[in-house]
Amino acid sequence: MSSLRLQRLPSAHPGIALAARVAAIVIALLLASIVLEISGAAPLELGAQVISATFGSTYGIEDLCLLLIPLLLTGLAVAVGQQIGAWNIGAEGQFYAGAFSATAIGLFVPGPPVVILPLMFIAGAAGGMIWILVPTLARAYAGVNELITTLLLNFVAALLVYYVSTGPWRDRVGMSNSSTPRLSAEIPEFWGLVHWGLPLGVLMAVGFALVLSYSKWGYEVRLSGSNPSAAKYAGIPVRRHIITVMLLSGMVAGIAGMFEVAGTVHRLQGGISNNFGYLGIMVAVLARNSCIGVIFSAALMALILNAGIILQTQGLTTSAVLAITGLILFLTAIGDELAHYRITRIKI
Amino acid sequence: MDLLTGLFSTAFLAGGVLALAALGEVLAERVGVVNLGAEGLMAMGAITAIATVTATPNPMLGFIAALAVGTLFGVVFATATVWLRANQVLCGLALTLMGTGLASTIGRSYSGMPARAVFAPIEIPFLSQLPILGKALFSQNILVYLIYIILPLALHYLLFKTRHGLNLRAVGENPAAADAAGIPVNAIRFAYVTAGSALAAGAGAYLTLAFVPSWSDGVVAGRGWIAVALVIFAGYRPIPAVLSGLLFGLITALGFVGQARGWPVAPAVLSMLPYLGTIALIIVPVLAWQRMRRVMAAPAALGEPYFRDVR
Amino acid sequence: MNDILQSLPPGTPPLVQLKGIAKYFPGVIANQDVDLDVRPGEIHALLGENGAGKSTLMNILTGIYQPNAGEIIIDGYAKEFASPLDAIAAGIGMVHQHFKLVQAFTVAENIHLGWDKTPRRASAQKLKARTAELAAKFNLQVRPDARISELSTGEQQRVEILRVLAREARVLILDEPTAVLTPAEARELFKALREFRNRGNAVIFISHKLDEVLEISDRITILRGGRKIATEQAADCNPRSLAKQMVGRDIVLADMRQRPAGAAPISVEPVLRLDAVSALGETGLSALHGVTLDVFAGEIVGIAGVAGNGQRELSQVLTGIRAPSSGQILVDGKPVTRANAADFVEMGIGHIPEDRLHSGLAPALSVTINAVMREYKKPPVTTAGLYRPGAATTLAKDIAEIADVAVPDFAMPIRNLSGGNQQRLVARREMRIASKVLIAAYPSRGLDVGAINTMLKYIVELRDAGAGIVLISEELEELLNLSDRIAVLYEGKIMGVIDNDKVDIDEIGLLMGGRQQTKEVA
Amino acid sequence: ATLPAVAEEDAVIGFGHVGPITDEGWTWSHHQGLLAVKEAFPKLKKVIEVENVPYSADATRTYRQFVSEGANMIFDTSSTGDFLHDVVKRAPDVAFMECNGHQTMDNLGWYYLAHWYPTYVLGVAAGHLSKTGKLGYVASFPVASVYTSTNAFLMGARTVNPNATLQTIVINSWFDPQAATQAGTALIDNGCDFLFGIMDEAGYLQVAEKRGVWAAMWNTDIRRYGPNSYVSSIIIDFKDFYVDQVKKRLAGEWTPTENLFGMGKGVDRDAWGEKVPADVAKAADAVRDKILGGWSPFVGELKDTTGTVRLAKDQKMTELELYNWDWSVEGVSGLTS
Ligand SMILES: Nc1ncnc2c1ncn2[C@@H]1O[C@H](COP(=O)(O)OP(=O)(O)OP(=O)(O)O)[C@@H](O)[C@H]1O
Ligand SMILES: Nc1ncnc2c1ncn2[C@@H]1O[C@H](COP(=O)(O)OP(=O)(O)OP(=O)(O)O)[C@@H](O)[C@H]1O
Ligand SMILES: [Mg+2]
Ligand SMILES: [Mg+2]
Repeated sequence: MSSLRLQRLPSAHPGIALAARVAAIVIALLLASIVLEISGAAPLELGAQVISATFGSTYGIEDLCLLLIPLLLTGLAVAVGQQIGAWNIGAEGQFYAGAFSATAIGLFVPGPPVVILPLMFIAGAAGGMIWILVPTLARAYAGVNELITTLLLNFVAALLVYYVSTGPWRDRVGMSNSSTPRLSAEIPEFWGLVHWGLPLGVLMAVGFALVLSYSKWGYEVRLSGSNPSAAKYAGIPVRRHIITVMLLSGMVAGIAGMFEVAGTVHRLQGGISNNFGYLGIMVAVLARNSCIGVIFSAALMALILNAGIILQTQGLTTSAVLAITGLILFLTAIGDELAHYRITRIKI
Repeated sequence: MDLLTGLFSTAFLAGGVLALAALGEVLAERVGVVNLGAEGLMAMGAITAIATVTATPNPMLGFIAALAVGTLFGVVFATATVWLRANQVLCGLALTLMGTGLASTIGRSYSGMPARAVFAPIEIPFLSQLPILGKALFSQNILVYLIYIILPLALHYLLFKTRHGLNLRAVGENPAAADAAGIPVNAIRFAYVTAGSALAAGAGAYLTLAFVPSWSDGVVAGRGWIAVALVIFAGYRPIPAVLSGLLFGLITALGFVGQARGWPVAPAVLSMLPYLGTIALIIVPVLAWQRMRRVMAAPAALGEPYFRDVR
Repeated sequence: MNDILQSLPPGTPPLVQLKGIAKYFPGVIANQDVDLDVRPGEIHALLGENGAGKSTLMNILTGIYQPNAGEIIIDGYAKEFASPLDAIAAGIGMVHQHFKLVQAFTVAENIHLGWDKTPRRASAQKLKARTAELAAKFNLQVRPDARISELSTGEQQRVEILRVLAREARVLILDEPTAVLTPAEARELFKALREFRNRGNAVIFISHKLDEVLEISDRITILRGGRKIATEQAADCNPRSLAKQMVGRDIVLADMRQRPAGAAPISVEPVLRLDAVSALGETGLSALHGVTLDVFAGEIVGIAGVAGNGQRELSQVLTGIRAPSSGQILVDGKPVTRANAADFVEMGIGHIPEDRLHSGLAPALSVTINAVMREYKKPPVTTAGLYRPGAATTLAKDIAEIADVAVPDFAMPIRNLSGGNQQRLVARREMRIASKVLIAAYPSRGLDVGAINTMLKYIVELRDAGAGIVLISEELEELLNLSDRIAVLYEGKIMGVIDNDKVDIDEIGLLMGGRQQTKEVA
Repeated sequence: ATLPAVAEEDAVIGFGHVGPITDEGWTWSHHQGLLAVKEAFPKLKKVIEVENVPYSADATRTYRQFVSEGANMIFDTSSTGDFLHDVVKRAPDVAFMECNGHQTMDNLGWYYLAHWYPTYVLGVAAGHLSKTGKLGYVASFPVASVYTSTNAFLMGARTVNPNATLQTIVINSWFDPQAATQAGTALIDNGCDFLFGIMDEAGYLQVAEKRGVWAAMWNTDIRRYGPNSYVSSIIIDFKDFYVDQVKKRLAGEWTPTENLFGMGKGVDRDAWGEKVPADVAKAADAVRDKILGGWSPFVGELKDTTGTVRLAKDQKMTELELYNWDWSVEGVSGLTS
């Protein structure tokens, strides 16, 4: 006699993991389709529309790439923090801070773009680091949970950016709606509207992945993140690594903000983060904190978000699109876990 | 109304949203599950309450209906995270999207109507005559009493003074140990995550039945996230959770009072006050007293799914 | 056979019967075709090498694991244990090898966890009083309102035992309970176990201490490689025969004190010296008071004492993990200032920590990462600033091989290895770098006879090669067998240092209990 | 430049909104305009409507999608600035109209409403109704429309009660009913007995009703939230404008224009609240009639909050100056600190 049993493997087979993810998305879309069908929309047509609008036009692919840049970087920021076990929920705030500091340079430092852009980059990176500094020190020296401090600072950053862009830095010439004047230094574009932030972002993700797997420092960070007591036992300066890694995490999010303001939006304004910081959490979780994986999960997220926008122009409400996005992610989470199981045949 | 009374009375009213949602989150996190879906649950609760009182103008019914819908969503979330052990962070964020999206989809037919029934204030004799707090706390609606007095005391008792509370805290601290001691880990997680979700939805109902008595798209406006943050601030304890909701409400109200009184501080800075204040209040005590680190510590197994077969 | 067993009416079914149990983990057969019967009124020992599948089998019996095949029969009725709750309801209680305690809770709270006798209204006061009562009843010393995280491993185990005894199970499973008990405590425990058995209950006893097993048990079942080898009457066995059945070949126990020719002599100057060192413990209270201790090259200094008397802090101070609050550490006569654990490693000081899972390993990380923890900075693992995962795995394979640990996959989390195998890996890893001094805290804890023998042999070899060894242990026999000198630690103070050839067991016992040394021993 | 005519059955018209069409306010009003367009041109191939277009690069994505869908004319009902202009530049054969915009291009015009006139009328009513002379204002951000609105309101009130003051609370959000409610409460606690604001929801009206003070609103008639407190609203109406614009586009006559609707032509006060005394309504309406007759109240001398004269005596503010007002008149507090 034999029977079947489920067995959980410590890590999912990549093929099965991919299949589970695809299945989750298909099921979610199927569920959504049923609801749409009932409410009188034509889901198949909508689907075809999304695909043709995304991949059938330069616009679609441009949009995808432009969405990918910030998602990739905020996802990377969260994933980097996770290497040492820190939850950087504050990528949103660091994104703002990076955009803010880069804008300060762009608005007030005169000079040619070749000088200004690197300065803006440094300022953006520094802005992100400054924004995570207090949570970092509080975590490293007092063990204060970084989740709450980074989260709360998001709101502060958003208010700060709203304040300067409707107040002291507002555009007095163009009189545009609550934003700063247009920045003259722009990250050059290499294809349509897609700017050099994309290859740079990918490069950063690859760089982090390499450093983490192929350096002493990466080894120490992994050990510190997994078991701080063991790291202390091994003589690893846990506190120093916590500080470095969290600052790097903030830096990456800050750079995301700089890219957005200097490459895509060109003005500082309230709401510039567009929730990229929070979406970055999902990107990192979907990538299971792998720096390379972030590239792919950010692409998936960009696809979902872009599809959402297309669906809205097809008459689906924002709220319905939001709910469907949630459903997809929810089932993806379940699929990711179920992919760890294997059915084994057992003799009794 | 004098300044302090006004300040406290809005603080109690506004903080109630956070306090109730935070209590729900305390329950979930105490058994080891992070529920980042609070924002979505609150939206669902808010719309359910409005839909219910539109059909039957009875606020209590609206509140109960919201609890029921919260329970339903809680069951879905808990099934995924507890039984299927899917990633809690991802499921929570997804729940927020689903809840918010669904609520505003349903809400389209309820926009632009004032709530047909709301919780009216109940004056408590004698107590409501006390200076400052009397008017602020003891002439409020029944939910305020529930949120600030009954629930925190009851939950505190449950968590820290009973056998059941001991067991459920053990589930959040070390599920393997709890399991070996014969505590049904996943059943307890499931129950409390669901109950916590119900309370979060209840917070939404409070919002539309007692605080801003009408539905509008986006009415929750990020308070779910604050509630999650406050739980950490409160060291995962019910009474501090409620107090921190109140404190947050108070600092927010202070910001508005500051503007109303024309304090020479930029409004943006006053709006930042609650967030900056909370951060300061988290860091300073821990720096001052090492002991606070242990007191504030998160349940050790927070966020980790429990597998029996994996050691 | 004991009286109870004989007095049972014929046909009484075994209390517990396991039939054809199999349990597979990814890549590992932990149990296969295991049959076991445990009768009322017997103490049944379960023996086997590290990784033989003892804990797994017991975890199946307690409902923690689901078997892949086989039956559990209790009192003659087939049962399915879907969860520990079912097993507890069937009267089965277990003290786990990896303690199942809530670190953040107090002893009293842990004792009352998940227990239906716990009063519904359980105030801290009430639980504390009840715990004190239980401790007195079973004669196990515990501090009811101490937090588990503040306790030594030995103290934690006492809590586990007390918890199970209190629960009045009919079948008591003890997975290596005496590994961390003092001899006196072990004696108390045995007394309690015999009484327990005499009331018609059964005990399943897992231990690697063969003498103990022979002393306490009625029957013995031996596992090897997940399969049952034999069940024997204890009266028919002796340590040698048991060891042979476990390992499958004869084990020759070496005499460790003998110094071979050519062994490094004991140095004149100490290589490591603590000079009036005091240190604070985890709770911020003082844990070591003015400890002065010399470690010479080529000698083994034993540290005797009941766990929880400052051993953890002593080993941490000796290895640079914990900074002394006052006093000095001297290595080769030079004071060490502002050093951390990495510097101690540089200086050739290795450390086998007492709680390997908590502080010696990162359980969730791979075997490779854990194995190279001491050498990841050096070639071949890191060359030209580049960490080479391939070289790391090669090194990990080397260490696993000399440690005699079979690892199915070096990328799997190390927590999937059996407790004994983890200990072996840690020990070998540390010995590789301990060219000057090795601090070994309870190194043989949890190891099987064969492994202990090998481990101690390696320690002796290290000594002969000229390293100084600090051996912290509660096993007086082990200390006497190995040490050149024995220091007794009590409440953070060294009560006395005794040369091994002048040892008086009773005196050590008195010192361990806090009595001052009466005469100065040279 | 004009764009070539399009047949009605081939035409695609797009609307992008900042909020949900159910907001009973700003977006709802634009949606009414869309419905009017559909009614006037029943044969249109398609009318695209997207809600909640964020003020971010997502706006660019949305409007680009409109273009991909073949839109001939696009209304951005809440200025998204550059995000829209990026698309405008790359779609030269599509007509764009930006509400609250400031810039015109070959294929981009803008429109907005001169809300300061009815606001001034409401201010007059407030001057009569307020006993304390303390007026409260719930604001989103200190942007031009808020400066204009607060200034016009207080100027109206001061014609009745020269000592009237206006206290503003900025809630730093375009939409947060909870904060608006708290802000309203704080204003009343501080002695204000007439609330006004620029929010899209009824938060502070409900507070006013509860606390028994007056309130005036924006965008639509929402007196049902506070029948006793309701004074009036700034009512906006885009129906005629949208129909006219679409008609021009279809006929090939559309040109990028700048449009500021005056009193009675798209913006007005709502019918007076039930509890507003007849004489107050009459007094305020007298001022309204004057404005309808071409009179402007926005004439110097005007001082700012520091007492500096910003507009010389008898000098008249132009419509564009009013549109872009960025300082507070004496008596308004809370916007510039
Ligand atoms: N068990 C733990 N769990 C989580 N974080 C920890 C843990 N242990 C240490 N940390 C983190 O590491 C930080 C540093 O810890 P600790 O002060 O013990 O390190 P250290 O390297 O010994 O510091 P110092 O160099 O000052 O002695 C802590 O503040 C905390 O954030
Ligand atoms: N959860 C698990 N996942 C994977 N492998 C496991 C797991 N638990 C046990 N194993 C493997 O099963 C085998 C038996 O382990 P078990 O812990 O039962 O041994 P043991 O006889 O108790 O050894 P020891 O004397 O060292 O405690 C080992 O090879 C171990 O690595
Ligand atoms: Mg660009
Ligand atoms: Mg074992």
